[in-house]
Amino acid sequence: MQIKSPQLVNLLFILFFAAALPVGNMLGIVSINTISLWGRYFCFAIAALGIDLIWGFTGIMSMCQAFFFCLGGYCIGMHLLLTATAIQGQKLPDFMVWNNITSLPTFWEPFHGFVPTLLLCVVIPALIALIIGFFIFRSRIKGVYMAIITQALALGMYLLFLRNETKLGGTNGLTNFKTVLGYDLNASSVKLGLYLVSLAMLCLAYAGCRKIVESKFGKILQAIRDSESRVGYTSYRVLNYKLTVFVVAALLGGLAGMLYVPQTGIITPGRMSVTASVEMLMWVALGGRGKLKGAIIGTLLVNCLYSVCTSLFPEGWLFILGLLYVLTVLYFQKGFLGLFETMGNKIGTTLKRKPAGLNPTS
Amino acid sequence: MRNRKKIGLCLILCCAVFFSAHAATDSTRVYIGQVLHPQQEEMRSHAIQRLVALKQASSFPFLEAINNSALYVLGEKAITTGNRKSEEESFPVYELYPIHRILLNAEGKPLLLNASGLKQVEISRADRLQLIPVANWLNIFNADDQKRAMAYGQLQITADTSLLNILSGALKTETNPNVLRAGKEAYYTMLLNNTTDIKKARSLMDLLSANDGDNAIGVLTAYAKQKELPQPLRLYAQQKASSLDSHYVFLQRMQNLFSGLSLGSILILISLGLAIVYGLAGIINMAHGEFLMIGAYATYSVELLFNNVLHIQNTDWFYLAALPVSFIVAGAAGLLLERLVIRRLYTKPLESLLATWGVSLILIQLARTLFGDLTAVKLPGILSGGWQVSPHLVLPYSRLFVIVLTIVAVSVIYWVLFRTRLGMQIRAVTQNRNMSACLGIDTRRVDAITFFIGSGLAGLAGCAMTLIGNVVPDMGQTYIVDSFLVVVTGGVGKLVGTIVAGLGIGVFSKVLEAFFEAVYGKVLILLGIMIFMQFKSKGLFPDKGRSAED
Amino acid sequence: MLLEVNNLAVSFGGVRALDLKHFSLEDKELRVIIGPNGAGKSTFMDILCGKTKPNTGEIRFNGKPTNGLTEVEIAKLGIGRKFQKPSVFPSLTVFDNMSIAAKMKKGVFTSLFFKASPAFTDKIHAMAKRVGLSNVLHQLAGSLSHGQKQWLEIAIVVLQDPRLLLIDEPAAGMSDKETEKTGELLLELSKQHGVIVIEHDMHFVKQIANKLVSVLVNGKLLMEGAFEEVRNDQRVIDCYLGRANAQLEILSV
Amino acid sequence: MTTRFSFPLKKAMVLLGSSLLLLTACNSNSKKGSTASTDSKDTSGNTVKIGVLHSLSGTMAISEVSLKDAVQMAVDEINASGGVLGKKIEPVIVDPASDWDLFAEKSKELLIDKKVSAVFGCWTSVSRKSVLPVFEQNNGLLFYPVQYEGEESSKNIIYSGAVPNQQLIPAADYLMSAEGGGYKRFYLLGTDYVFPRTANKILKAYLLSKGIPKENIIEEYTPFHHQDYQTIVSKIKKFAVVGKACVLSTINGDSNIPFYKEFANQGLTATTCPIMAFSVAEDELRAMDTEFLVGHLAAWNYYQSIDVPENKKFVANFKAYCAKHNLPGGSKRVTDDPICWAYTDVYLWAKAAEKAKSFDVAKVVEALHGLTFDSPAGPVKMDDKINHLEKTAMIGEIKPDGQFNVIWKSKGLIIPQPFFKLDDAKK
Repeated sequence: MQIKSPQLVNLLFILFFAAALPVGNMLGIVSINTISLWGRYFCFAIAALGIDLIWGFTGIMSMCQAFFFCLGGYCIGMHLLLTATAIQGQKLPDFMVWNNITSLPTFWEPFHGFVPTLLLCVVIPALIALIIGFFIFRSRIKGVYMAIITQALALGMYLLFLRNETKLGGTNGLTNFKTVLGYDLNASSVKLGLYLVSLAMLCLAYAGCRKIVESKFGKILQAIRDSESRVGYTSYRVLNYKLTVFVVAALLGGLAGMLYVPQTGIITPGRMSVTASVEMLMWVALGGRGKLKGAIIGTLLVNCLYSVCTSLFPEGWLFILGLLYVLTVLYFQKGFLGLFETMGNKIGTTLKRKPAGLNPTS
Repeated sequence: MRNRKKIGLCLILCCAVFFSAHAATDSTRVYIGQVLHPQQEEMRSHAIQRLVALKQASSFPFLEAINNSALYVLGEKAITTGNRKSEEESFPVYELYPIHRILLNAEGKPLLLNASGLKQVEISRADRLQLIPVANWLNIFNADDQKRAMAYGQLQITADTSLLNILSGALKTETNPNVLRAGKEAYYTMLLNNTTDIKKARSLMDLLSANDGDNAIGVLTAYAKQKELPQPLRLYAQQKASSLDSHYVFLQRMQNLFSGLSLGSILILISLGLAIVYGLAGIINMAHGEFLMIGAYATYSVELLFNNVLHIQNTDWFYLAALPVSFIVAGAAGLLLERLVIRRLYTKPLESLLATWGVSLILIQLARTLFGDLTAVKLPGILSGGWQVSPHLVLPYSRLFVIVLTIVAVSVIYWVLFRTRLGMQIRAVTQNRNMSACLGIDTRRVDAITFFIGSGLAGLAGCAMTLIGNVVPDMGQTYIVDSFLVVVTGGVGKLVGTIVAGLGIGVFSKVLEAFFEAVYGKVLILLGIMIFMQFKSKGLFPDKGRSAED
Repeated sequence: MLLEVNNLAVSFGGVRALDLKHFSLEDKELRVIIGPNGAGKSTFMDILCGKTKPNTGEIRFNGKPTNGLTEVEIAKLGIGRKFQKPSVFPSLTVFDNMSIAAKMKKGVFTSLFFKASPAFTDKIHAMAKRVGLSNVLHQLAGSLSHGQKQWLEIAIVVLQDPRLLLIDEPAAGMSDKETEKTGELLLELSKQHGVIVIEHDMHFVKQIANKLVSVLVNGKLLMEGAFEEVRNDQRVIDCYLGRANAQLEILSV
Repeated sequence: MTTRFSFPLKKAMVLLGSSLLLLTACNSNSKKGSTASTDSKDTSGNTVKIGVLHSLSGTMAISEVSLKDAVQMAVDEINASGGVLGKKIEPVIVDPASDWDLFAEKSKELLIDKKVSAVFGCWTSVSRKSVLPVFEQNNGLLFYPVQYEGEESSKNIIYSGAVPNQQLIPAADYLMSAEGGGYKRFYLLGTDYVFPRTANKILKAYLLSKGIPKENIIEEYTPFHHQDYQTIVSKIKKFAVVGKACVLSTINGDSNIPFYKEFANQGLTATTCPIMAFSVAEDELRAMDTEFLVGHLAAWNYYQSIDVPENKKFVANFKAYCAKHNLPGGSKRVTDDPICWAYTDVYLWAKAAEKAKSFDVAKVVEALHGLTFDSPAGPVKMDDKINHLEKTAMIGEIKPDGQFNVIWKSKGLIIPQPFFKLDDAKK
């Protein structure tokens, strides 16, 4: 019973979202709106997994994950916009016409094809992460310096993307998508499909991350978090390890953005603002840093709360969320996951005469 | 006081003009009577037409009242109102003819009327349009400095000697230097454009450029473009214009440098508290910007208190009172935060980031609920305007004040940290918390005091910010990233670093902004900092020695 | 010569922390460095392992200069370092700590697809036994006692199989019995590796100083010699004077 | 597996699952299958729901909160006089938090889950662009009360704010006219987003077509929330040295205060170089120290100072409403152009619904076309074909009390041209 349980939990999770929700939708209990909402949360969760890898496991506070998320989002957004433009029989996307751009900028060209776009969605964030990461880690920027530098990067990129000169739609970003691979993005079935793809990708990403953190590579990441210098004296090239995990995180971010945009229908620079990245850190912290499940749970819960509270308490939701952040940090230092464990423990104690495990958590 | 001066000035002005042109006064009086009480509408139109054609300076105040749709009658007298604020119950009125002056009551004090006591003379739009030929001249006799300056600026070139005489007459009695400059410019321009004498033209050009008015370059370039102008004059004008131009470029550089200094000092003021708190406690205080906001709102509240509770209106004292209040209020808020939240997080810098982020969300929403969304503090009169180094280089007092405030704040902090016992304790705790505790320093007390000072400084910065920007709930967020950058670039926890980095970033951003657009300036600065960190990964002033690395 | 150092100097903020004219170590030699606090002992080790960059001077390890190399490159050459403050990975188990350290290819991809062979596991178990950590092999390193952490760190350094071990105050915070055991371990290690030990505890120094003891004072090498010779040297005693306890300590051995 | 608390964790996960379910239920709130019924509006019972989609937090709250208040006031007024088609209006207020993605999400929620009959909301172009596909796909109806850049005309959006030819062109004409001062040099300064960009593009083309040489037009943009205008003002100062210069400002929201303060402090005045603002209204001025703003200009279609009975009543009611509901500012609150249109929108919708005798979107839109209404800004008329409003353009001069003195009015209603062509203007 002890060995199987975690898998059971995973199974339960998958079952609920892969079977219960779609069936609920068919029966008419769950609206398609809710479904695609969850689909978007899953995308956030994928990006959060990336943060957990780099922050939770390696201890590097990267405050530009939202930027990588948006890079993926913009890539797919360009593709979707090009196809939508083609369907309407125009040569150029609307915003280019307004901005006096007469021919399609060269960097838009690769995004005509679907497969190249998918590749670029992950390759571009990874490549940029590689370059930035190389320079940052090479000069041994760490701790708060790393956090602030990446934040500055995110801010700079955000400001650049806001400009219309970047030919990516400025503040308005990219919107008005119609189809993906010829399927109507607004059809319920397509939405459901995208939701399921997001769920599948989340599971895949989770499994992948699991593999990573359980491998020796993962141990070394944690070792870097504990004592970077010791890892160096043990003749590991810390730079390579940090760079790899930074690139993997960016890649996950890009992937998440790629799945997010078709479901949301718009990508704007607002998604990559400084606060967006901090919020992503917050999800992971609230869920439980250093635990992959924690990242997922935190993301889903916080976003759910955000959606619900902005509707139910339009004037006071910031109080609720802010208080939640503070209380979690103060009292549930292991995040929601830790909280659930404690709660589970308590329930366990009352149900069984002896709880399954009393050792202090790691 | 100032108002009365203006009235007096105006009086003198009008008298001067009045005596110079007394010949036509009788007909003026008749026409004015016809405007006020016409037998039929045509008569009024005709009267206005005649008044315009006469171009009598003494009639200009009257015509101006027509132009502004502010002509009233009181008994037989034509009167107008000054610039009045709508909330004022009663206000003084001005007599228009024969002398433009404030209307006095029997006791020799200004006669105060309220809106219901006024009987307006309604002039049709068509009649008002008749004023166009002289419209630009009317305001030369306005009581308002600004309006007079504007009138001079908009004078159309004319060769009409009667108007030129009026102009020179008006200039003789002008006392406001800015208006005088604008007036002289107009006068010289007219003379220049109506002279054919080369020598005279040259001397006029010299006068024009020495006068250093707002439009000097424009006038000279336009003059140089005239077709039938002799070549030497054209060259002379071009040369004058270009030398003025290069002078302005230099002035602009000075202005940019000043802007950089001022931005830098703001950044320092904001970052100082952050640097102290980070240095002491290792707390990444994301709510630091919100203390800035609290300070700004404290200033706003003090203003409200003065206006609404103490009923002291139009005073600058509120700002003086707000300086310590904002420091104390923000400091107290910081103390509260330290007690409730941060105290538990001293050893966990990253957790502190999250908790303070939550706190900042709460504070922003709290401010929004309490104060609404957009408020601004009235700029104290003494700080409005600027120090006019030259007509084209004005250093705003508010900015100068911020620079001075920063210098004072930095000096005080230095004094506290390096000259007092408390400062010694703070430095001791900053360097080694445990050892200090062993030596009998009450670290909790030191923490609390440091947090108070750090947050208080942010509050002070907020108070200063009200001079420059507005007061909105999320104003802190605008600066938090910048101030983090300053702290980090300077070397975490290093006061000297913070100061140098703040000034550096301030000046560089402004210089870059002058060459590129604001956004690119900012992006370049961010890029520059990233490149800088390549070489100095621990900021400008990193800790040295064996203990620094871990 | 395993290690040769010439004219090594470094200063922090104007203070000359180390100014070493000459220092050399033979292969499989155990050398103890003693000296008062602030004498530059740890700084010397920091420079040797690449943590601190010297202002001037030359270090030759195994005939190759190490100047300008990074920590990783120096570690690869075969210099292992144990720090004064135990530096282990507290959130990993003792086993993981050791398996990370063990000598093998240490590239990213090797780590990603690494599978522990039985031989590898045996090697770690053997080492654990050697340092007496067998029964805590699957506990988190963070939960170990101070002495156990010291041993774990020694194990980590030894598992790298370096030519030269730099051991900074291994006996600090250990009981007498543990100290003695550590001494034995070091002596055993010196049969296969070059070892430099920094130590304050004179009993311990006496136990392990089988050949030479170097005395560092104010960043300079005061003298070198056998333990007894050093103990009786007036200059050494003088420089320990003023620090009454240390003096008593050094004389009482 | 690293997790050792298999048993308790399982419990916890079940707990989590059930709480998620609960949240989902809260979230969806729907009773019927959504796929089949995206079109339906929930008008059963005695109420009719409308959505209010204005940011109440985040960066745009500064502007949008007032619009929410205006909409609520209009709803209260209509309800007090018997409602629409015998039904009381029930506003569903949500907070899209200045988060553009959330705008789309919330509009979906309003349309699909809450089944509102109409939505009143949005301020920025990007938020409108973000919700536009949602409204088109779900056949919703959005009333958009803010002036915008044009280039858009959706059948599902009612644009009651001005389009460029109702605001920008009249303002440019006025400045170039002898009456306006005959300005010849134009500094186009804006916040960097779509409206200023497009507005300036149109203005620039228009000014060029009127014979203003290229070098006399300068375009510059600052980021959102830009606070430090020192450099830009000194650039303007240099530009204005030549004379006959003015600033056409599309600076948005909270950047205005620092801009005007700096402008005055560096010695520029409405005399030397007036600022014609397209985004500064009474609500922004409310907070400003107006002393140094006096004489600067703005172009709108409504001012609080407009002297018509509808407006007098509207202004008094709004102040009373804010005071009564203890809203920040209370009776010192002011009205402005977007507030006026947000308020008018609710009446337009109610009137159209009465006329169509239905809340059905297509019928309401049809009824809207050609509809006239005595708004606080004076009479307005919905265009016969497109969902834009015909209205009067006005230029206002800032008075010391933060109000505007209307110094110029267009002759009659201006027909909206969302897709502005220069050739049309030349005629």
